[in-house]
Amino acid sequence: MQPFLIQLLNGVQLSMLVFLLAVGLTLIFGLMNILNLAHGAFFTMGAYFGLVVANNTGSFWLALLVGPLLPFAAGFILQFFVLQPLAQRGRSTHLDLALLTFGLLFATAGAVEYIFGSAFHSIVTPDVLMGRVALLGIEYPIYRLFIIAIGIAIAVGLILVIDRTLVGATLRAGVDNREMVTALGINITFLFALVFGFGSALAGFAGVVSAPVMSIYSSMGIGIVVTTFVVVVVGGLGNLKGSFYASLIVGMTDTFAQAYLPEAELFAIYILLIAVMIFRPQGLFGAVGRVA
Amino acid sequence: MAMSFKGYALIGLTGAIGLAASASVPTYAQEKGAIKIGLMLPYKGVYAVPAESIDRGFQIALEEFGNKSNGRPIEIIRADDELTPSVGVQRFNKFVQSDKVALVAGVVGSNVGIALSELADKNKMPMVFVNAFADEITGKFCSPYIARTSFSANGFEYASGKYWASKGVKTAVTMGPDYSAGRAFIGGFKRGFEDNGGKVIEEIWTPFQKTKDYSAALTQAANSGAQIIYAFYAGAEAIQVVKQHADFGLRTKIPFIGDHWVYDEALWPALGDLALNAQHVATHYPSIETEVNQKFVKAYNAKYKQDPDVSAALGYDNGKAIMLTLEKLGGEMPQDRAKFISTMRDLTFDSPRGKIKFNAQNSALLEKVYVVEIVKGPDGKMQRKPLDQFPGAGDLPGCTKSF
Amino acid sequence: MSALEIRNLRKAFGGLQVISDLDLKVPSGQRHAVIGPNGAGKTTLFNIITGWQPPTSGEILIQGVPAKQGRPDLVTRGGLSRSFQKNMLLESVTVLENLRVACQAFDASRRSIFQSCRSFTDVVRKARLAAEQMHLDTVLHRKVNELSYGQKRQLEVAIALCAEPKILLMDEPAAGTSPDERTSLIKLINGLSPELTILLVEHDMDVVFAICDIITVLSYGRVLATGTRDQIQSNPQVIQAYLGQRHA
Amino acid sequence: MSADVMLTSERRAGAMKPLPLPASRRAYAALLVTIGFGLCALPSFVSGYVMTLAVEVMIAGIFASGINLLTGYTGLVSLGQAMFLGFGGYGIAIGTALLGWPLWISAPVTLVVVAAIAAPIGAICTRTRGVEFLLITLAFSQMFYGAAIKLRWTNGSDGMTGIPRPDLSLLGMSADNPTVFYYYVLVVAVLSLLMLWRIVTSPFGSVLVGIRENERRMMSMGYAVANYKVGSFALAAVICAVAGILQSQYTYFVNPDAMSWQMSGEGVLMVIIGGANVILGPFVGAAVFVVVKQALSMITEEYNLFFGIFFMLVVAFFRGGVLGSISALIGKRQ
Repeated sequence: MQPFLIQLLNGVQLSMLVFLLAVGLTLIFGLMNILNLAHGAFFTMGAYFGLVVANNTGSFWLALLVGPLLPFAAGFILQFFVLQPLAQRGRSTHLDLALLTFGLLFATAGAVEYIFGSAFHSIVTPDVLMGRVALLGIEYPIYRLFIIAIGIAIAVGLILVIDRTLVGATLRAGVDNREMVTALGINITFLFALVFGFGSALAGFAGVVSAPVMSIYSSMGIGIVVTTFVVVVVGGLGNLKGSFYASLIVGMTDTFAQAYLPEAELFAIYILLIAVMIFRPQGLFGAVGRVA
Repeated sequence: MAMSFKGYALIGLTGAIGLAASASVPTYAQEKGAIKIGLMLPYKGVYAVPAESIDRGFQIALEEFGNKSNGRPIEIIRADDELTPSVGVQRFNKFVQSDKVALVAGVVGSNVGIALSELADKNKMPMVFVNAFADEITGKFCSPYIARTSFSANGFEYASGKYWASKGVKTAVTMGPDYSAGRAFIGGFKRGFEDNGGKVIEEIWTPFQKTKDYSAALTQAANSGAQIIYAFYAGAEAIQVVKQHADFGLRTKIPFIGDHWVYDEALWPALGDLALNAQHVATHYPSIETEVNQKFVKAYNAKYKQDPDVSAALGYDNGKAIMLTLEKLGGEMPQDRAKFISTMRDLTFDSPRGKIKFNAQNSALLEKVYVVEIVKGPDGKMQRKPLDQFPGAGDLPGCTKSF
Repeated sequence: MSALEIRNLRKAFGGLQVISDLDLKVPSGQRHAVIGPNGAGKTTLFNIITGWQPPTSGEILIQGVPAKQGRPDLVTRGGLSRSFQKNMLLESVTVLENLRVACQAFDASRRSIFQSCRSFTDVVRKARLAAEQMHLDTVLHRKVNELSYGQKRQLEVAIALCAEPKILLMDEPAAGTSPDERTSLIKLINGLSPELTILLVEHDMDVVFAICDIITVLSYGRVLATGTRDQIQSNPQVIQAYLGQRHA
Repeated sequence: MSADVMLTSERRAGAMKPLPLPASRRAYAALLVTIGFGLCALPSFVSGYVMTLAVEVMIAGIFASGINLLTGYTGLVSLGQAMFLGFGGYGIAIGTALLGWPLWISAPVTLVVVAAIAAPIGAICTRTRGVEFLLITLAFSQMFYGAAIKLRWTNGSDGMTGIPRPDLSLLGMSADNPTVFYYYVLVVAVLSLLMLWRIVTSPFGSVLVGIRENERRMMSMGYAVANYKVGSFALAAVICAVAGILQSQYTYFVNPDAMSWQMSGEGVLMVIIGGANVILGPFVGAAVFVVVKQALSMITEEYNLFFGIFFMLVVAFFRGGVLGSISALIGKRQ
């Protein structure tokens, strides 16, 4: 029984990491229907900025808090000064903006390689998160349990914010009918840029959290961004709860494929994505793809 | 009516065929100046650390010859193959066509090695691999233009399998990256281990350069019921898998046995005391008492303020073999480039790891394989202590060409 | 046998009943208009007839043949072609190319890959005829995005005609045109062959009365009245529906 | 003056400037032929390296032309075309290296198999539009990329080597000689260009352009639009597979990296740089792309950084692509 339980926990841990990354993208994708490949770039930025903070201050917690600030700024600037004006000028279609973010993804990988070189780094985990804990007859690393806890906490927090608060309501309205909300006098563009920044910060946060497990390297954002899209589409565009369940499905599929069916390891989740896009384009959990 | 577009195009085509017929075979310019050597290594990617050490060892070898071969200076042109075959091919073409190098050295990844073997053969460009341990490199893909100055996977890992079987280990589960060198190393270990009474219960493969989190694979290995995990990983992958093996508390349940790549001296800073008292096979360690080795270690320490690691020794062998061959050829690249490789094949020379001889497929053989343990030295620094010694095994058959 | 027959058509979006038990017969050759206030269900009716939207229940017969649902291309092949209220044209190609592609839809050559379009001269000839019919022969080689709005409305109808339909559905053909553009458009439509059945949706009553002889008034998805111009103008229910809302 | 859809190239609605018809079609044909002769004479007066660059440009140009048929002409932007580049390479590798068939059998069989695979995939993908189409094509290519890495029969991630170049002994030449191979690729490139030009100027091609311009109207005209989209998808796949065959012959080698989604992204970039839906656009785009990438990789280690920035600038401000902007200049001057 033990190995199955450990693989289950491994699966949940991977799911939470993917969720942290996907939830930011779900918000952005739900709001602006832009295929935002730059999300992988913000994942990388957060990790490296967290690394700088951790190396200088020696504190993991500070890296966790300060790391996501750079992606927040970058995300806000990208949306407010680049994507929004280009979209409004009407010359660039949604697809052009998607390709623009494709360029940003590689530029970030190159910039990080330029500054930090191509070595592999990691962030030292604090003593309280070191070692293992015995539960249900198995020993499991504390840090990985920490990742699971953080994922669930963020999920609950976000769903509360979106469902219960005024900001959440404005956001959901903005997604449903942007013109209407602008007509109501709410500067929706600024709010969307804020949300874009917040989504990017979440990606950066995921970068710092994943560092001890997945290590930090220049092309870390390129691989994981495709997995994130699988989660967002399976969960339903802009659907918070959906992306939580979807990240569980994707995380489990990936982990159990690695453990029990190695041949299918690299393409199991894509079969899932294609099936969902054909049979339930609005995602497994979505009403027609609206926030929460 | 003006001739339709098709008419014009047909003229263009016939013109093309005519000009093609007159094209002659390009000849390599034989200018008298520097001898240009193309050094291709994966400066980026998971094997970046070993690549750096190889480069250093290579430079030490060239400096022993004063960076000249009877009067003609040696010019090293570096290229980064990023451990990616398609990039390696592009850099190789640039070496051949644009830099007009005399020969190409280096190449760590067997995946890049396999990709270049055909190109080297077709372009008649001598290719002297520093690593690329996969057996097929000098087996199925052997060529009169390809040599390897390190050793074949079977030659090295067979001894490892034999050693652990002789230590009374009955069952093992193997782990390795899913690419040619990974399969060759684990295959070598399995032959050595099973020929001497061991049994490999399960082989676990992780996608090469794509796996960062080994928790799933390690959990399967830990529960396979085997006594040891035998793994081949190198560079950043080795750090990741050894650390996660410890994170999951498996050090007490099932030891993680590797070779001199998993516990490479260059990775000791990252591994810390996880590497302590790890026993493994190695082809070289700094305290080998031979005169050639001490001279190499002294020169390396002088230039880089640290002891050479296994990769540095391999880089040194690569450089030395090239320089000795050039010396034998009087500093002159022969018109028939295969002669450069055949001259190297007849070489035997003393290397820090022992005597180097080449077999009929231009693959260097391992005179002996050491078994070492990583212990804390008197100065508190970690070092390798020799425990045992095995003769290197031969290469697997597979080369159908004769040259 | 009537050109177009609609039998107890019903369409509901969730609870909202947009079209309820609508019956309509349009004999061939008739010029028939469908008018009604906004939200009367005109556009939905049009979309259902042309196969863009599925009906909740009911049947549509084009020349006696039930229209295949969800396949606008087969509806057109069944002889019923439509023009759009909002210009739906091939903007960055020439007027002639728009018409040539429209005529090519019914020509066996449409699937050929290895011959040039120009080699199919009868398709080009048909396209030129359609252009002449709608007075577009002077702007054949202009790109559509360089045309005036009126010319674009003419092209809308010309494209629909390329299908050599038995029934032509026109969705507010004169919408947004200037007065003289409207009169020339009306003249062109009236100049079309008498066998062609025309079903017109229009707000502008001058256009309706200039083209159509039979008018159906729709209100809240139900046929209020069908008849000649005088009958409709004197029908109390119609007056009440149009004028009554303000008093009711 | 006969109606002329052929060499006047149409633009996507609004977004780009129309390419005006040069004085007469003969001038345009003359321009093409002079380029043709220039390419033929290239090897005799240029260094070996530039020739290999030209080979890489032509192969990339054919790949981009396949994408242009789907993206430029039919208006379907896909991030998965590298999948067919890989199929072409693997098809020829399996045919010649594993099954031992001669090239003139393996190549056509590969193209037929690629079309047979592309049609059902196309039927599934073309049911979606815009961003979803981008995603589902990306998903398909990642699926085959993952499968190729795991497939032991084709050596998994190491890929296959020993793929022979065409046997030109009948013409008394060996294709291993770089100059001869350059001409072989030139001939195939010209034939692909002719084939694409034939398709685009055919009735089928005009329907594709119509679909790009306004799919709903084409449906109302009576076209079974779905079949044409699948046809365009399959034809584009075949042209990309031709590039795949040439690429694996050029390097004697193919591995899963040929199918990575970055490769598809680079293909779309070439189409945008050169100017979408123009016959020569992809080749101009490929030339600019390959030269810039090689130049950057010579100057700096971090060509990814500058390459990414270059990509963003092109997409944001350079909408018409090279040919689009040249036509804009001509447009202004006329």
